[in-house]
Amino acid sequence: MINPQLFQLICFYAFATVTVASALAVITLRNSVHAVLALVLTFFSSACIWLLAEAEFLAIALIVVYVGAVMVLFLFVVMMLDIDQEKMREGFVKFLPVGLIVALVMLGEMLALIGVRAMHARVLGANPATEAGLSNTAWLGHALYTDYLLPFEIAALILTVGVVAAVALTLRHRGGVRYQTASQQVAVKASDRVRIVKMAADTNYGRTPAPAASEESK
Amino acid sequence: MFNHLLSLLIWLPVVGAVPVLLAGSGRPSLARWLALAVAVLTFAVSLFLIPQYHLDGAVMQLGEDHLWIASLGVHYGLAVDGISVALILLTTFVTILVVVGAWEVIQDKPHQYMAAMLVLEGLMIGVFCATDALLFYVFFEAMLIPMFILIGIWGGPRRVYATIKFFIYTFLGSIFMLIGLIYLYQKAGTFDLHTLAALPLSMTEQTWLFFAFLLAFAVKVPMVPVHTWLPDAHVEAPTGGSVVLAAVMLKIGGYGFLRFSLPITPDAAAHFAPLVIVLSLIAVVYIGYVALVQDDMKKLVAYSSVAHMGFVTLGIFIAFMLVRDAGNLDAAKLGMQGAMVQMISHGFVSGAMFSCIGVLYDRLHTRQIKDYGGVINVMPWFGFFYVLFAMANSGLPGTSGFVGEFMVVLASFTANPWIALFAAFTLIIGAAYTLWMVKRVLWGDITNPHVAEMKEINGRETFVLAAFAAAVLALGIWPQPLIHLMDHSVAQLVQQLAVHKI
Amino acid sequence: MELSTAILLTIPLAPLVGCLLAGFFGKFIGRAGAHSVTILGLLVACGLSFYVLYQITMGGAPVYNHNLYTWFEIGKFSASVGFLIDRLTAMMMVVVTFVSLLVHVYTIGYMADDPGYQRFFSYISLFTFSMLMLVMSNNFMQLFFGWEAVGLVSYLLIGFWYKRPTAIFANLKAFLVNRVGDFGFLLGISAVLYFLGTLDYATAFAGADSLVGKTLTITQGMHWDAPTVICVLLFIGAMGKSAQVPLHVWLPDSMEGPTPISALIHAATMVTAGIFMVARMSPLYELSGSALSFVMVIGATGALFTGLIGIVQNDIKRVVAYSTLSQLGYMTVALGVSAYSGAVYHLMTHAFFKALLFLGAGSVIIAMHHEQDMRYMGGLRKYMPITWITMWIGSLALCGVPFFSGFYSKDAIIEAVGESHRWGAHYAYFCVMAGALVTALYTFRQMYLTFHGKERFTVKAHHGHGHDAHHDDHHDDHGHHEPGVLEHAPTESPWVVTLPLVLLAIPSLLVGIFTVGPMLFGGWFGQAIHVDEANNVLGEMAGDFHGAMAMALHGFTQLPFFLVLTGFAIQTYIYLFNPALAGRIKSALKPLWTVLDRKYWVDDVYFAVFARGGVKLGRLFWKAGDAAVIDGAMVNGSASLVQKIAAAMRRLQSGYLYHYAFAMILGLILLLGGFWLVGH
Amino acid sequence: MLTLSHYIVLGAVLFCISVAGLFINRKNVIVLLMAIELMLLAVNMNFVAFSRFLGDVSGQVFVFFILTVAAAESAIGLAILVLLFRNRSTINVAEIDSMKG
Repeated sequence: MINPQLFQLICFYAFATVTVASALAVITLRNSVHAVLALVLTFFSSACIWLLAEAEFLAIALIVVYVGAVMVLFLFVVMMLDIDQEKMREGFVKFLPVGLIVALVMLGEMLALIGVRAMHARVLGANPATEAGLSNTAWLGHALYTDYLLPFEIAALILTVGVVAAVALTLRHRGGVRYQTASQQVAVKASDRVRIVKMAADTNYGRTPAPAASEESK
Repeated sequence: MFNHLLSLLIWLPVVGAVPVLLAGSGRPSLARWLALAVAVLTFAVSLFLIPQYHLDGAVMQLGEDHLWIASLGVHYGLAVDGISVALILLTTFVTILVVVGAWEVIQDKPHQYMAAMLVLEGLMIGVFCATDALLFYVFFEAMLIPMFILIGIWGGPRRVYATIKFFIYTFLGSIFMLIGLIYLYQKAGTFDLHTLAALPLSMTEQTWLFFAFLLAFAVKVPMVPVHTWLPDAHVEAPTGGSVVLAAVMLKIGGYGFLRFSLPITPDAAAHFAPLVIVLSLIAVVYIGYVALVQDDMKKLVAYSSVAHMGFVTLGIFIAFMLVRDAGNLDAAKLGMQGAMVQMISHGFVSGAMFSCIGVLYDRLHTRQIKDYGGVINVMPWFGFFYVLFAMANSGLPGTSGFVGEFMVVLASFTANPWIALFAAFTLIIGAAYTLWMVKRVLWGDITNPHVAEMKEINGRETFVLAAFAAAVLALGIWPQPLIHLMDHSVAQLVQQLAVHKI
Repeated sequence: MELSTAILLTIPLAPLVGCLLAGFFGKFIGRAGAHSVTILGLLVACGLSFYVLYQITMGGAPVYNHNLYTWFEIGKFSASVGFLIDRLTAMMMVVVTFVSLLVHVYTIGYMADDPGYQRFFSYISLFTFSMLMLVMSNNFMQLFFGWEAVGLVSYLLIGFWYKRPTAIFANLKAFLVNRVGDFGFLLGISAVLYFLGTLDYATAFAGADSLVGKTLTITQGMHWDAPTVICVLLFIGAMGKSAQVPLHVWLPDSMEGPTPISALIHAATMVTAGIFMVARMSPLYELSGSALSFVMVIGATGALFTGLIGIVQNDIKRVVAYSTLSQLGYMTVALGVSAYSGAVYHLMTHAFFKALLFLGAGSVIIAMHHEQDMRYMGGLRKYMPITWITMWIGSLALCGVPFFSGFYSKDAIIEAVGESHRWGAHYAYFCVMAGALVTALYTFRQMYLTFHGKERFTVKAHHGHGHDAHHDDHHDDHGHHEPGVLEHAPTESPWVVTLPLVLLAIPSLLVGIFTVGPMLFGGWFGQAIHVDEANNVLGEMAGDFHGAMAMALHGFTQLPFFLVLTGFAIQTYIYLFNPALAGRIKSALKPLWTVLDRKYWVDDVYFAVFARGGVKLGRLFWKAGDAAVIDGAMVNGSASLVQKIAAAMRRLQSGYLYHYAFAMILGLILLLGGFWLVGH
Repeated sequence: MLTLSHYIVLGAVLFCISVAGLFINRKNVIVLLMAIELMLLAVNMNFVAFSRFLGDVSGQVFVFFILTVAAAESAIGLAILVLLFRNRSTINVAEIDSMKG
């Protein structure tokens, strides 16, 4: 029987390796579609790591919301747009060293700050949700609908605004499209259509041209 | 009604501006009559201040106090003393004349012009009433907006430059005041001026605060060397804007010194009084010379305003020297009263001068002195008023222009004869620039054929100028009522000068 | 009997009412209405003034000193409007209202055709009001009010013919030069308030003794004697108003105004305000010998050197103007030797005979159709006998010929100067003595050139249109027509002109004989004038005074009379018997003549230094100070600095997304590095 | 033994990868957007770890909000991208510099 803790560790390293590798793939793959797919993989493996941390709700949400909705959106866009892949790759090699140096420097700094050596000092404790006798989802939901109700509502609003904005941005009015406006059709009056012109009867027919003739022709 | 007299005074014109605005551009004459009605009503209400203000009672009267912004402890606190009463009356009086003066002159969007003028009136009255520093600040800043609009829309060709200069100049100064107020709030936990006046402050604190306030009010007065916005603003402003600017807005600088610098930082003010006095004397002499060579009438009068306001700051700060160095309270009161009378008087005289120039401008559409000459030949009645106001501007006894200068010179001689010497120089230089202008504009034979076609002033213009003339003469012949009105307040201010706060 | 306030109030207000009616309703009441109403006002004022004089001298009325209302009251300082009526005031009131009344009458004739008729009457009534306020004042504030108000009217009247460039130049000049004096005057008043704590005459004079020993610290270690400071400052005011050297330059130019006001303001009354003021302040002046010496030297210089200029003038009014300057010098000298009564007495006699001379000159000018150049006159005596005779009376009075009023005052002054031991008295004595000769020279020259000798003008053949044409343009462009050519022969002026001449000739001739005893030597002024025992030169002279007749007879044996005689002889010879000699003398003494003709270049220097210099200085301040330093460097400079910085900053904004990202990441790295460093 | 540092180091690595991605794919907006998603993931990783470590629910609540906002952000971002492409026929960042000062 494998020690559960060791198993966790093995799982963690495995998923972490996949995550890092797929993340690297995201930024290096030539084809954007492939890059998006790599990102999906990154999210999947991250979700698994979160499961290891017993954040089940978020892990599932990440997959459902992110992978299911957002990444699909990305895929749509990438496939829809006719992108010159080669042109996009310009400067890839040129900036690779810079990018690497910056990334490594930053990583070094971060690791230094985290203090890798003190790694074993901070063990993850017992799951607070379990201690409270709740599932992770209930635990989170409880907080969300009590203390964080207002931010939660605002988040909902932001999403709505996001949807509206996205639609508004991409909506296109085409010229030359014929369509009916029902309200105008209903509101029309007789006087808008027909004009009745009063004119004198032409008594001296044939001698002088009728003065109202020009009026009539209008 | 009398419980909320001050609120009524502030908000009546502001609210009254709404129907004026709604009257719309389509019905300009309705807008004009409405504006006049509001202005006259405000003036009538302000007249109630005279019986309501008890000369022997407490210094600050007719108080109102409501919590405004609870989290900052800001109050909507209003009260007036004798000086405020005088300045409020000046404001309401001048506003009527400005509304009448703009009657047919402003053809472009008259309803907006009148509304801006009324809003400006209310805000200026607010400045004179506020007893809460933040409320004062709000009115002080809000006042800029209608003025900005007045100059920016109805101004002359360089109005954009002038408005921006005017706005940034004033704003720069008042920002420092705001910082000072915030510091005081940190220290005292309130913006109430009465509490701030009693707050003990170290010399270093006082010095910083003093300069913060000095910058704000020196720009407003304006004092040398932060005066250059005034000539530009005046030249570009419409006549009514110039009149209000010179007659009332500049006074807010002097008033600010009394309400802030003097009670809150008395020791620093006393220490730096010589600096302000020197700047005031520079204003009198240097600006006098600058005014002498102006080609533009409005610029000339604007510079003369700077010189005359020098007497206001001189009178206020000479009081420090007299109280602290000589212990001469009566002479200090004389100087301070002189400064106050000079403020009121300058309100009338400069307002009248700008109205006169407006009359000329409406006829010839130029303000260049060289375009005129021999105006008296065609406009004798106008000439009468013009000479009268010019004489008042050069401080002729019997006109209001003399009273303040006389008292300030008397007081400053007591402090130091040299100060009086430079101050009295205004007798010569003031007469030189004013009368030289009169000579070139009014006297002489007509050289410009357009001058020959100028029409004598009509009834409306005569009314405006005659009202100013009556005020100028009344104040010059018998200043005692005004002095009596402010006596109690000035005495109390002078008492405060003597108190050390360190 | 106590004088009633109502009467005293009526005296200045009557002319003021006349002024307002004539000024504001001039069109409505018409010409006749204007002069009627103003003359009526003056009649009331003059009559009441005589009544007041009678009451105060004969009627035993006590000195009136009451305030009417408080002008301001601040702590212990206050200023009021009130009247102080003593003998000095009463005498001045009579002189002012009397001369003013006559000038009003005279004006009816002189200004008959002027379009500004009503305005003119309004102005001179306003002047009378202001002058009365000045002399009746009981405090320094009101004195200053009157002081400046008469200056204002003088300004308006000099520039009465506002189309003339010279007139509007002269009135500005007059006002500004006066303002220089007022500058000192105001400081003097300040000094009074500082040292004595009051602006009220009575209180100030009562406390005057406390001034002794007080000093004013000018700079560290430099202390000036308080009475001297006060007196010199006040006298600077008098120098402006009474046209003393070096502030005399405005008076000759003021002759641009119509002749009646030259007589009233610039000879008889306003210019003597300074003399009156110093006499009024005698309790203060008596405290400072140095100030009196200063007064004396200034006066003496004016008495001689301005008189000299009078000799070379050709304009009839200018001769009289320089004579006025010279006579004002005499009065000032008298003040300087503490002979205040002498000064005021000369003020009075001078008011009569100088007004007479001016009005006479005006009469000549009317006759000559507004030609003022004496070179185009001559032989006028047969055309205008009344003017001629009255002018002679005035001239003899001016020269100080015994029995004429001028003799008593002038001779007393010369003698008083001789008696004085004040510092500079010798110089002053020389000046006034030489001045007597100079007076004779210019006076007789003027008389001969005007009334005697050959006619130097020609009369055009009379055309039908002539009369009306000349009336229309007579003053506006009189310079345009040919000099010395008249439309028709000169005639005597109408009665409104000659009546005042006669009425003035009578006091010029007689006032001295009757009043010299009490006024000069009898202590007539009483408490109004205060003289220290040690300085009382007139008191010393009083011992030798044995009546007016005796004094006049004695005068025939004195040096001044011989000097006048010499002057008379010289001018008679030159202008009656040998007219060509004048030209030869002029060319022989060319440099001297030039000096006098250019008025010692004082005007030119003032104009160059103060007027042009002031404008240059102003332009420098404006361009260099306001425009360049404050606006250019500070205001717009800071704006353009911000603009420059912003222009540099905008280059950072490349617009490329990755540059911004790079900047953010760089910032992040730095931040992390910072944390890391802090952690260690 | 799974420790806090495991997660944090993983977050740091993911973050640095995305930073490198920003650099080397500086022209492709889509990849840039994806790199930003990666960054957010790294941040979320930290939040989850700390929430678990400290036993505080706030961290996970925050992740929830970040997910929400990120979803909205990418929706709008992609909309802009589409618009950009429609108007300019390119998504090359090097050609987009209308914000240049």
